[in-house]
Amino acid sequence: MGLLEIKDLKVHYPLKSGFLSSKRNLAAVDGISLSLEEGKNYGLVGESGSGKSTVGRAIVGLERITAGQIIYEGTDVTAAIGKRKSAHKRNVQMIFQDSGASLNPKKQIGQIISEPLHNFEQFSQQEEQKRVLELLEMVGLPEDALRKYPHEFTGGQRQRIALARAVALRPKFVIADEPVSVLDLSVQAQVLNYMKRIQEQYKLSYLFISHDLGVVKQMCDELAIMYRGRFVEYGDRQDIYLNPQHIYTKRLLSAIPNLDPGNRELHKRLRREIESEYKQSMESYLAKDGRVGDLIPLSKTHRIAGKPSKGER
Amino acid sequence: GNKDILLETDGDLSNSSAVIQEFDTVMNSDAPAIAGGVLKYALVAESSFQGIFSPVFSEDSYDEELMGFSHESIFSYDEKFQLTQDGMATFVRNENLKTVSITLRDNLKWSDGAALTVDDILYAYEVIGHPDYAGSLYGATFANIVGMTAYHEGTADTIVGIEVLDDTHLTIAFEEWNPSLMQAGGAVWSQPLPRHQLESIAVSEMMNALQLREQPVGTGPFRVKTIVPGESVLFEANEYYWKGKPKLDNILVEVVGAATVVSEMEAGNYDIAIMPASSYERYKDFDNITLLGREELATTYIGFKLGSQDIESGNNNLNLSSKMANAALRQAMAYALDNEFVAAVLFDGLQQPANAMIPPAFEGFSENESMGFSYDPVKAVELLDEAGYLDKDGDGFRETPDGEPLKISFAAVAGGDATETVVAYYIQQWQEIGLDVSLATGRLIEYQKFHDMLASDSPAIDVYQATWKTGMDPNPTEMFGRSSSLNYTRWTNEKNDTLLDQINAEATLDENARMEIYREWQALLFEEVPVIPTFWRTQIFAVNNRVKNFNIRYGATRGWETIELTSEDPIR
Amino acid sequence: MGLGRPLLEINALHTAFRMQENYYDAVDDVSFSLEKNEILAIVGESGCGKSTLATTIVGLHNKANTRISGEIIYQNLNLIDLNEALYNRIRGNDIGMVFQDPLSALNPLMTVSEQVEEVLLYHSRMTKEERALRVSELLVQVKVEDPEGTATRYPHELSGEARQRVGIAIAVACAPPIIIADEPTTSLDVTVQAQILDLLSEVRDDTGAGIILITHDLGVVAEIADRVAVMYAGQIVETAAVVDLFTEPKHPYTRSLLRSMPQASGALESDSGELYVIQGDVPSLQQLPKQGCRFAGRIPWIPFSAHEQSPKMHEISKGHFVRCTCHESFRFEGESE
Amino acid sequence: MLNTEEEKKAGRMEELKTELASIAAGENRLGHEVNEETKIVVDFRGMLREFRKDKLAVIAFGTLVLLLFLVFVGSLFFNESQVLQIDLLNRYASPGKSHLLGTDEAGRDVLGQILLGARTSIVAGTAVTVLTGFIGIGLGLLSGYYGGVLDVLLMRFVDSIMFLPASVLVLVLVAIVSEYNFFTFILLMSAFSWAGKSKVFRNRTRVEAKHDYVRASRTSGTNDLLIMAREILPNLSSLVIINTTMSLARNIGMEIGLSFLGLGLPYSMPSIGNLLRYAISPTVFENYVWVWLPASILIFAVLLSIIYVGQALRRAADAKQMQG
Amino acid sequence: MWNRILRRFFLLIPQLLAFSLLVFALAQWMPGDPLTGLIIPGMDQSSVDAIKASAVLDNPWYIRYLQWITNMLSGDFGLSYTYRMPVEVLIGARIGNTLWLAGSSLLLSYLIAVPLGIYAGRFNGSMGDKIIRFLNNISFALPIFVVALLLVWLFGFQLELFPTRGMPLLPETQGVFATLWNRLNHLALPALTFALSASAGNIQRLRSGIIEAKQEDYVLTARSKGVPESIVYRRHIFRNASMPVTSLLGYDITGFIGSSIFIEYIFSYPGIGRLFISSLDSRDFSVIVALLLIYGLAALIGTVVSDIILTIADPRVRIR
Ligand SMILES: Nc1ncnc2c1ncn2[C@@H]1O[C@H](COP(=O)(O)OP(=O)(O)OP(=O)(O)O)[C@@H](O)[C@H]1O
Ligand SMILES: Nc1ncnc2c1ncn2[C@@H]1O[C@H](COP(=O)(O)OP(=O)(O)OP(=O)(O)O)[C@@H](O)[C@H]1O
Ligand SMILES: [Mg+2]
Ligand SMILES: [Mg+2]
Ligand code: NI
Repeated sequence: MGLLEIKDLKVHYPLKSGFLSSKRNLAAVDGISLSLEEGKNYGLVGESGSGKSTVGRAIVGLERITAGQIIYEGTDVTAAIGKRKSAHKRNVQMIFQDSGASLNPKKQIGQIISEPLHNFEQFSQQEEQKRVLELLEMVGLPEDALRKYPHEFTGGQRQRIALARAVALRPKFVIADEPVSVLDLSVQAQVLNYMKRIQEQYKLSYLFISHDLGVVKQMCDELAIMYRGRFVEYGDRQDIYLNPQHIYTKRLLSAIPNLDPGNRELHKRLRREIESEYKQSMESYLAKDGRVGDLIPLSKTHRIAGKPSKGER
Repeated sequence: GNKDILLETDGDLSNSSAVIQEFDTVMNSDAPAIAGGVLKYALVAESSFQGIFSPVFSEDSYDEELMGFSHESIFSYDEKFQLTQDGMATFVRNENLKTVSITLRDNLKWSDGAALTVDDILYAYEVIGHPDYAGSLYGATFANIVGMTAYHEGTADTIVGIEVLDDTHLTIAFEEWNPSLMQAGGAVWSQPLPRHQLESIAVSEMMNALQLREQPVGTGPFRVKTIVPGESVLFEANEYYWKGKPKLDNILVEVVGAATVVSEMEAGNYDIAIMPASSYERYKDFDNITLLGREELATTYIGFKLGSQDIESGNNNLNLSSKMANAALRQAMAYALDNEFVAAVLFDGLQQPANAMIPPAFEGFSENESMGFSYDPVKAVELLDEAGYLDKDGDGFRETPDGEPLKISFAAVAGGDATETVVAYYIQQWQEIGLDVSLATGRLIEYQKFHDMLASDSPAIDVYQATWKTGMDPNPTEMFGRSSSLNYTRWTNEKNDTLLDQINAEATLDENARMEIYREWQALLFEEVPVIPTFWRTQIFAVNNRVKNFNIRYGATRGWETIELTSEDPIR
Repeated sequence: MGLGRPLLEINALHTAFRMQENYYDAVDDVSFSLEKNEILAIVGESGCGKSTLATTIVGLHNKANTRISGEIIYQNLNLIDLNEALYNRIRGNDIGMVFQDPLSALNPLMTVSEQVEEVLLYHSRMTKEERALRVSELLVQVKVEDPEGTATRYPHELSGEARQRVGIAIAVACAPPIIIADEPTTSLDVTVQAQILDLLSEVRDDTGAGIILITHDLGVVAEIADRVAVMYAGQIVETAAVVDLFTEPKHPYTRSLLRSMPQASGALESDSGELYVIQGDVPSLQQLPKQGCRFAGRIPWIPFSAHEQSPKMHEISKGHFVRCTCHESFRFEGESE
Repeated sequence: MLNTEEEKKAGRMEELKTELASIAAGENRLGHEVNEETKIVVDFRGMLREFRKDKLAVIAFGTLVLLLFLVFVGSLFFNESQVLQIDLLNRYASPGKSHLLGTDEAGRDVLGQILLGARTSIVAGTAVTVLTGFIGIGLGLLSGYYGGVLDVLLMRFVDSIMFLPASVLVLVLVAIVSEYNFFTFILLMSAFSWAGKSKVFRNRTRVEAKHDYVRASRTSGTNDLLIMAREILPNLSSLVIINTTMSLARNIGMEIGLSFLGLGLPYSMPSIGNLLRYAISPTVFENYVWVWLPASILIFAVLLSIIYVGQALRRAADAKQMQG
Repeated sequence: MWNRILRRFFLLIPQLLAFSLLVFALAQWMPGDPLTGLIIPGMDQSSVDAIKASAVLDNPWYIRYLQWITNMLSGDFGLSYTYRMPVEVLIGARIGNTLWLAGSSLLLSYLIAVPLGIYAGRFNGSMGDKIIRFLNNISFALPIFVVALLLVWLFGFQLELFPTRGMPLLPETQGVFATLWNRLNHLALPALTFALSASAGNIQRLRSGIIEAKQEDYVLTARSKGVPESIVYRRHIFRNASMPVTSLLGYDITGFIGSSIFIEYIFSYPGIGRLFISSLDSRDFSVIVALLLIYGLAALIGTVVSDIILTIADPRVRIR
């Protein structure tokens, strides 16, 4: 039993339909289940538009859930998820992709970080101030940042501020939606380091959403590969990186550039092979309606969708 | 020529000894005329004209101005507005039989080419007398025709008093013989109605009929060619005109606001316009135009709403408890107005303060120095104080003798010459004697609306300013008769009834006797003050110097058909 | 073209933008050359002047508020001195350009075929039919799905991948000897990125064009480039053949970059500890030090004397150039000699 | 008279922009979310700083303040009945000692009419701006923030108002309203122009609400109204300022326009529109310049400086554009 | 595309319905009753009764609405109270003039706005741009009637170039050319008035559209293709920048309605705007109602036209 249990979550968006044509839905998330335990990090990988962010947003209650359940510490919070203040809300926080957009440009850093404290805690002025400074220090920002506005910081610093806000309430769970994808390499490393440190300090878990497999590998214990709103493969790091089973996963991994220019040709050939296999056999991994099948366990940690790969063990 | 004598002050009030100035009534030129041409006539008005081209139905003075081009009376008349024998028709009066026999000239034609016969004259009577007739002409004068009442009430199909002898001869028999029968525009109806055009239309529909608006058929020198209702009319020469085809090809009439007409005349955009007196200073010296002037057959007055019309009987009922019922109040309001000052300052003396209702063009009818109100605020205040109109609550305005607040609503037609200023000034002067007068509806009222409000005795109006156009017959019965719907004041009075009867009686055929009765009647008005006569006006015509043969003399026998132009474009 | 002369040679190029009455060099003393049939990668972090360099070569800067000096030699011509009309003959015909965001780089009101055709319109004498033929050829060449359908579509109807392929089709329409691709894959998924990179190298193989590939992703460099130039704060700090750079990076900046990169491929460390972080921030254009080594501030533990006064490029082995002398004494903190 | 039209156009433009943006975003398979749309951040204080640098803007602002001071203080020296006092001996008196700016057709003091009239126009224009601002911005925020059925319904309603020929309807309403006074007048003038505004703000709010800082606030447990007021509205502040200044200019103009047509406030009140109507007469236009020219100049100067201030604010906002 | 256009037309139906209901409601609210105009003061009681009996006033509102709307649809707008004639005749005599005015005004306003807007956008920051913007601000700040008065004074009375009022009826004898000349001559000042004050908005929109479009990536793409600068402007920048202006074209029609009232009033131009004002003055409600319907229809058509133009011009909207 995990800390946070997601059961058959579906999020459908209504599509604007043409004149006289029937109403259609876009299944951004189409039935996924996840069980998240305390202290572990999870990764959510997939191509653009596969529904990763939607999953994250649904969990923190930012999307209307079409079907499915979200169970927090054994209680079903699906209905209450839109509510403003609940234990779930308090303990599940989120970091967004673009720090430029996720920090209100019209507010000072102090105000931004203290916002959740304001809403959930009955702190006095001093207590709040103290906590904010503590948080700032934790993400390595000087005290005078308090009175500054977001645009006075660089991207990396802003993302750290966002991190500070997310952990202000000492949540058990932080959903990080591509927290470093717009950052430069060197800055990205810095933010990732802070995230790790904070995790150790607060004993929290991340759900790390990314399309950068390198970053996910760096950060996560278990990861899910998403395709068209469904999971195609689920496993721990070992399973996914060293023993990928689903052709989609394999293709994804093979597409990652290799930092070894000497073996470039080899890598390329390998990739070509997988690509052609993908073209041939991807169909067969899917149900008739093009939907990804349900996850089938391969091992204790490893699960794959639909047809098991040919080398079934 | 015939010169009218008018007063003009030189603007200096202390020296109110009037400078006498004469206006020409005829304009002529020796320059050779061009063939045909288009004359541009500015119809000076703030609102649009209504556009009913039929003397039988029209109620709008602008329409009358327009019908001057397209409709001609079958009779001509002289300077004293007495009918003469050189029009389309001649007439013979038989005092004994109380009949008038009318003879049309031969071969007269309507403007559409159809023959004009006495039947069309009969038709006019039939329509006016018809029970469904929606115009405002039917009244005592028409009822005076033998058999008319029966016809009007629907008990007879024909008017027995009118007898058609043949196409050109007709005789009308009257119940009473009265002086109006000799008066132009008087009791003998002089405008035929084209039966061939209107016969198919029910009388009740006729007033709204498009025929009268878009393709009116008339007897005048010009006929309507195109029309934008309310805005402009293009006339063309009527080749069937009895005196022969007019010299001009077209006359274009457009509505021009009083504010712009001066500049338009200066710029030579129009040939003829009746100018606003209030800006005389501006245009009197333009050298591309000639100014002609004549006394208008109208009196501006202030009327008091004193009662209402009973819809059933059509009789006017005096309401003795109405707001304005107290004659002292009315007199005070009259004495509060300084019309002499207004005339001098605002109208350059082109309007003269009126001391009676009959305009001075009718010589001898209102020459009585003792009559008329002159500015006397002290007297006004005295009158009010005596009558018990006192300011008891100290708000600066007087209350009624019963202590009720007295709020008087004053209404006036929008668009006259400097009306806004005059009205505002009147209100100010009344306020100075402590009367709380304000503008009914908050602003000046558009012509049609104004007349409807008066006709329906709208409670929004207590006092109003209007103009009485006498026409060529000064007979006031229509304005003041007990049963006249046009008696907007709804004032009735026994003595008035008697006097009006006398005016309409045979006995007054003698001119001196008539004048005497008129004077007596006007003296009654002065006492009772149902109305305060305010101004007699002078009509100033500005005429571009390219116009030849223009003539505004009353009783002139030559009209629009003789006018010519001396150049293609107006002189700037 | 003289024998041995490179396809494109850039010498001491400066591009300065005017900001509040002052000019600031966004590209500062950049020199490199591009050979035929070569993919030269230019890497660097955001804001280091990569795009400015690219647009300078193509001559897209507004003369009113930029100042350009130096040489861009192509076919014995210094492009900087060309007037607009002449430059227009070069652009599209001799230099093709691929942009980063394929959506905004395509005119939303024109169909794909119109936009591809436009290049041909100004650089060839083809008839209308020939051009139409060439457009469909090109679309096949860049491997868009359903080339005929795509031709009549508008950009917003295409997937990101197809858009970028169209962008490449525009760039290669006249088979230019030089192609400049400014981060052509940054906005795409990795799987798509791999294919676009494949397409680019195919284009190179087919036409023998020299490609300048601008990117901030060292992975991409390793995948495709022949030679690399690393840029930092408007300057090139290191150039080398791609293998040399990855095996023997010299400049402290290059080394730091490589070190701070989380790797997806390769072994799984049991507990992937902390990543390397370069201290401090990239200075903004207006804050750039006028003198001295621009990277000095970010490796403060290296003595000031290790840097050059005005850093020059030094050839340390054949074809391997490094700016400044600090690389000689550079060690990571805590790293033993 | 064109104020509703301009508001409409602004509303439609915004709507179009969002539509196009959503088309781009809907099909956009870029790695990033909808909040890719470049976010223009305007720091209000920075804007002020920028504004202060703009010489023209400072002059315009100074002029505006001066004119307002003149109008409001100047009008204290006059009262209505005194200004409307008719003096036939002084008709069209040229400017002089007793009447600083001369008199009109009825000898009424022009200066007093201008000051009182301008005061009325400015007060009415401001009242309308404030009223439509509250309604338009409020509804826009609600609609854009909540979206869904509320949004659909509200926007349908707004659409159906925007389709109306507002200027004509206002004239008709002015003519038939029985109780015609300052308040009904303001209500009527406001009746339609809030719609375009709410459209502008609805679309901007929608863009703004898609930004992650709003989501962040929601995950931080801040309530919706607070998010609208404290998070979104400040981010629209420059738009509010610019939109409001432009509306203000148009509303003042509209009040004058109505009284010019003789459909403005009741007759007994001095009004600029009435003075300007005299100028229809070429005679007055040319010979009695003082009747209409000072009034025109005053109102022109007021409107022009409002417009300049508005534009300078917009420029300042643009200059301070920063990628968040 | 057709889908969208069709849908737009379907949308028109409820809009028209709603608008007609609104006008009907206003018509009910207006003082007087549907008989105004039919009953003439001084008419005797029996005929009044007869008329009243013929028009059933006691029906529920929807029946009356149906009756009313069928009348309106069949072109029977009732009788004018001022003129005592069918409203459609009154309007018919004037609407041509207003259409001429609308056509020439809108045309002129685009003739002014497009080149100036393009110039100011292309050379933004130049002296010419500054001048254009300055003039633009002036035209924003000057109420339309002041513009009209100034034009009348300058062109009408100082330079005496154009007539300042009306639209005279000309005898046919003068020929087609003279008739047309007469028309254009009298249209000049009114149309210029509208154009001067309406083009300001379009100039500004076009200018900022161009400045915005100039910075778009696809312009860089076009330049990198070697497309000559003038063509870059024509094909890429201008087309994109004109999108807002084109798509708001219909709103210019609505804008024209408002302005035309002032213009026709000042220039005594015999169109429906002047009729509208004089009807408001005289509270001639049957005319007002008819004109409201016409104006509403024009405004609706304006928005439909806008949407259709946009649909045709912009593939992003066309193809969803
Ligand atoms: N508010 C919305 N309305 C309609 N569709 C939406 C909405 N948000 C997302 N979508 C669609 O849902 C699908 C999944 O979107 P989501 O943002 O979850 O993908 P993602 O995996 O996070 O992609 P990315 O890597 O680009 O962030 C996409 O096709 C997207 O277009
Ligand atoms: N038109 C311009 N005016 C002023 N400064 C500019 C302009 N274009 C770019 N800059 C500045 O020049 C520097 C280099 O920008 P450039 O776009 O070339 O960087 P880049 O390496 O391409 O970055 P990225 O990876 O973000 O695309 C940046 O600091 C940028 O702010
Ligand atoms: Mg996402
Ligand atoms: Mg770049
Ligand atoms: Ni160095």
